[in-house]
Amino acid sequence: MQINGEFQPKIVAFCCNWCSYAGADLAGNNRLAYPENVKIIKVPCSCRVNPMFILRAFQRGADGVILCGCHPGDCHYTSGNYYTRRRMALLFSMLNYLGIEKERTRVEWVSAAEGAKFAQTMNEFTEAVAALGENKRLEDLRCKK
Amino acid sequence: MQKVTCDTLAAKACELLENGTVDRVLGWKNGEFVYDVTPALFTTTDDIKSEFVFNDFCGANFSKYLIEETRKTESKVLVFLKPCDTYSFNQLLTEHRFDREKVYAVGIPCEGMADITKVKAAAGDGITAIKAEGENLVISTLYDEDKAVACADVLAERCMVCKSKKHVAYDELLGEDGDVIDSNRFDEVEKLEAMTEDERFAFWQNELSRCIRCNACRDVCPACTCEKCVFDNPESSVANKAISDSFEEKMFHIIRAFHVAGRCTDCGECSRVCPQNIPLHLLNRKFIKDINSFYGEYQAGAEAGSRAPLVDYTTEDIEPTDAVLKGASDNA
Amino acid sequence: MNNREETLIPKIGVITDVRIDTPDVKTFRVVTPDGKKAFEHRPGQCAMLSIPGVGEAMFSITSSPTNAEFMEFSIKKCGCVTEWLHQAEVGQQITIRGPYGNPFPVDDAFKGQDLLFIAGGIGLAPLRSVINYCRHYRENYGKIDIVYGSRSKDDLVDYDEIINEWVKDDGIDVHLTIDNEQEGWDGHVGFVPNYVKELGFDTNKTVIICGPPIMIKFTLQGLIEMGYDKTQVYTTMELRMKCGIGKCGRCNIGSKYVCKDGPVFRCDELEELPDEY
Amino acid sequence: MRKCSIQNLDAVFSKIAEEAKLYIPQDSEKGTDYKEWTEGAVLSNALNTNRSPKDFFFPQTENLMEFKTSGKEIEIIDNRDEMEDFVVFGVRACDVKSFEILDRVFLVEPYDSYYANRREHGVIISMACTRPVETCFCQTFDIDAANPEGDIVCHKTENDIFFNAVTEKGNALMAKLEGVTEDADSSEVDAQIEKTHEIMKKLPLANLTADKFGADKTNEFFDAPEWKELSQSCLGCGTCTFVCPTCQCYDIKDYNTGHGVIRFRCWDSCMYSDFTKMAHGNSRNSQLERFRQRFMHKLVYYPTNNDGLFSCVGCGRCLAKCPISMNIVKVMKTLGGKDNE
Repeated sequence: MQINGEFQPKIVAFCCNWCSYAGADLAGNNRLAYPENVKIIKVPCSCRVNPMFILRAFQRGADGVILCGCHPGDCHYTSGNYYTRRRMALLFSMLNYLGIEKERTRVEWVSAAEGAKFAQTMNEFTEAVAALGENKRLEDLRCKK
Repeated sequence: MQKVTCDTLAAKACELLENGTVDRVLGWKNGEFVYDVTPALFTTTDDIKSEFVFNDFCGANFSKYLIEETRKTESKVLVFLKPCDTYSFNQLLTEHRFDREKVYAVGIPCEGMADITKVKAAAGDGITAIKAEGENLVISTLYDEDKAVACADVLAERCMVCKSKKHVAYDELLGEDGDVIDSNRFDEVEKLEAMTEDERFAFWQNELSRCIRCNACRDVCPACTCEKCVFDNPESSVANKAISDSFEEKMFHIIRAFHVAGRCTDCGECSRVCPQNIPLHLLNRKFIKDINSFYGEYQAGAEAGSRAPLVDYTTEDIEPTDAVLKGASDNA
Repeated sequence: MNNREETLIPKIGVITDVRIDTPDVKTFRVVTPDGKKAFEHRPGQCAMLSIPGVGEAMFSITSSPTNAEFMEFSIKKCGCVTEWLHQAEVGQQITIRGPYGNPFPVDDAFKGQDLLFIAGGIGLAPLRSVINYCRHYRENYGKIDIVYGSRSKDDLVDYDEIINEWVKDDGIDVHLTIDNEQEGWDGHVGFVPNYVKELGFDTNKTVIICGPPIMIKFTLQGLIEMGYDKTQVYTTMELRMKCGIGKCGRCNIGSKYVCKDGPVFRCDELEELPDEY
Repeated sequence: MRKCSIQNLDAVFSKIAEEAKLYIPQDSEKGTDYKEWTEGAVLSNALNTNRSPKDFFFPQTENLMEFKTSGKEIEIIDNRDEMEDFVVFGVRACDVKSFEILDRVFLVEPYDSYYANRREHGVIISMACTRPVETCFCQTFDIDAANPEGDIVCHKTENDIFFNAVTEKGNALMAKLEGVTEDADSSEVDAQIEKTHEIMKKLPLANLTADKFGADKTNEFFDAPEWKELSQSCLGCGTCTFVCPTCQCYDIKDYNTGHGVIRFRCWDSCMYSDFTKMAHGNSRNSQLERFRQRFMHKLVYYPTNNDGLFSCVGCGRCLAKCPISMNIVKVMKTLGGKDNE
């Protein structure tokens, strides 16, 4: 997406309901700014995120996808994020193997108390994706306007 | 050239049919041209004597057929398993996909199967006969003199990097058991990892863009045993019959490989059956290699009942960000 | 030649009325945006309706061709397209293309004949257009009998029209039945095939059957026992369709395409086809 | 008849490419496929391309129309793009025949204008075979590999390529190639045809006949017990249907792009379990029924509806590509009885 001639990446952030979404809330409450490019999708647990969700996000125009969950050991459901960690490690490694820039995908553990970390993570991630430019490698041309 | 002969297998099949151990046999049936061997179910010794075949083109892995076969009756079915097939067999057992009691598994040694594409490239068009003689295949064609081609030169890719001559499951073994081999099957994966992102992208774009979505890779895969695949389920929102955008082909192949990650035994059937010659095994092997490197050596199917890496975890697992770096730079 | 005329490209239709027939059947009235009929059809023919993004499906046109103003479709909720339609409100646009398939031979084989319509449940939908056509050209046909059954009184499609119009017509006998006893129902109770036998019709009639396959099977058996010949019995089929024009390759029974060579078949023709429906 | 030397073939290609997009079969590590001709592209000698040329007229996916919706309203947008002239060079006799088989489906009323337009805009330059292989059985269906049909028919000899324009479209294109071709007599071509005919007699499948099959044989074969054995190891994949030049079943699907709906058509396979699935049942529940449908269609149903013409051209792609090596030849031999050996 170009706004005033400047590339504005679209970022999809999957946030777990218990920690990271609350972290995003806290960031808001504390007036910590993070880019409006970030679209948050709340999930019950980071482990709910099927690899297809990540691909779908890219297909529908995301330039970067970030997945946020509770810190390992703190999962509301005891072990969900441990599975997430394995799945995403393999998926992201595979995406990179297929030539998808590794900076476009990320997993970050953000607790409900880490509003500042949430904002900072989103700022950094958005910046990194912005530097890469538009997602051309996992795009669906039919979805382009 | 296979060490175990067709006659030995056929005799074993007849013996087990006759003594009532089994009432049907999953085996290979001869075709029109030596190399077009079809998996078939034999129920009589007459059929076995006239149509059973075992040669250098019997690549098909029967493990998956056992799912349906063991549902049919209470009696036993005989299945011949090459070493690599036994891994799929074990993996299916681990996942409770068939009833072990209804199968009589005979392990057979395998010297590697030939790839007909390579045979054709080496011997020329119009193959009329292929005979195994010692270490060679002697090939007759419509247009040239008979040609002897070394079996080793026309081995299927998966057999060139064979990971094991050892049978990990059987009721009875014909011939001698072999060993797990320290193969270099990850070389190709490493070559890709050493490339730049751009080069990798170009490589896969070229490969995957040829996909015609025939689903043969999925349908033949002994790890793909869902009763209804997500790609066939209109409710899944990813059901798609054809590649209508280049995104779709990547989506299909990433998800296909991901769904069998940690369960794929690297039997190589996906690449064997691909009508477009896409090296699909390079996707599966990447997952296997990553799993080995991130979570420790794991061979799906080596041990029945083992816990697959994606349904397991440790509290100290590698972080995804580090994993991506490790996956890409391991050997760069 | 750069031809842009394409049968696969539909017309826009507007739903101008939604009638709730039974708990799972609604009847939709459809016209073009300028208030006309989308196209002319013959009794028994079908149309492809679709909602972009949801899918396309084939439905029999339930209104009679003699209705010059609009078309009607009685649709039972059973898949994604029908579910979506059931949520649609008046004014909703859909797409429509057709007409497809062959009609009932109302102007040849049926002419001058006594007609016996036998329907079960939503099976009345395709017959309604024939019945109303025959009512319109009443002088062309002999006596008309209609046997119609459903699970319960609430599941009788077009009940109002049956009670208020059909039963009042001269020379039309309507025989209704429901599967089980129900409060407020003093009519016949029992399955259609048995009811047909109980009624015991003369064997000189032309029969038109539509309903669940099991009903058709037993009714047909009963008719044969009563002395009917298969050449006297017509039915209409339904199979999965995508194109409606005999090209997409899925609705065939043997070499016949239901969308093109059917959906109306005479039972002796049907018998010649392989048993795959 | 005109000819040009093989060295000068590029001049012919370049001339054709001035008129329209030109596709020629080209080799790669992964086999042979039709690709657009560009300077320096080399014509393949292969018999079969991986994908059949049916793609040119009936692509695997094509957009039929688009919808824009707002509130309760729908707008239909016809944005088709099949109006471009193109030339396909090097189509083999079997594949040329497949177009006639497709025509009889798509060009009968109500005809399919997408297909019709592509057919109208495409010129087919065929290439006679000289080295048929073991999987070839076009003769079974009375197709002459040595003398194909097409708009322009080509014969490649050791040094030259001979051109024979046979249709109006072919003549029009040939006229434009006058400068790069010269007049030729047919003796060399005739000799070559004869030679190829001799080879064809020696092919392993030379004696395969389809005489037992054909129009109105449904009841003879439908309930044959052999279907069970033939279909038992079928994976239910779509390889045979998708590599087949005559398989034409399709699906129509909608895709929501987020800013509209694309209605597209794509190849479908009667081998797939959901092919005939409806909300309330499936008329072909088992793989046996689906397997039977495919071969009955090719050998019986299609001939019944098309004056006895079979819907198979003997190209041999399914023989080479089926994951389990089950194919129409084995079906014909099994059902056709022993005298078909």
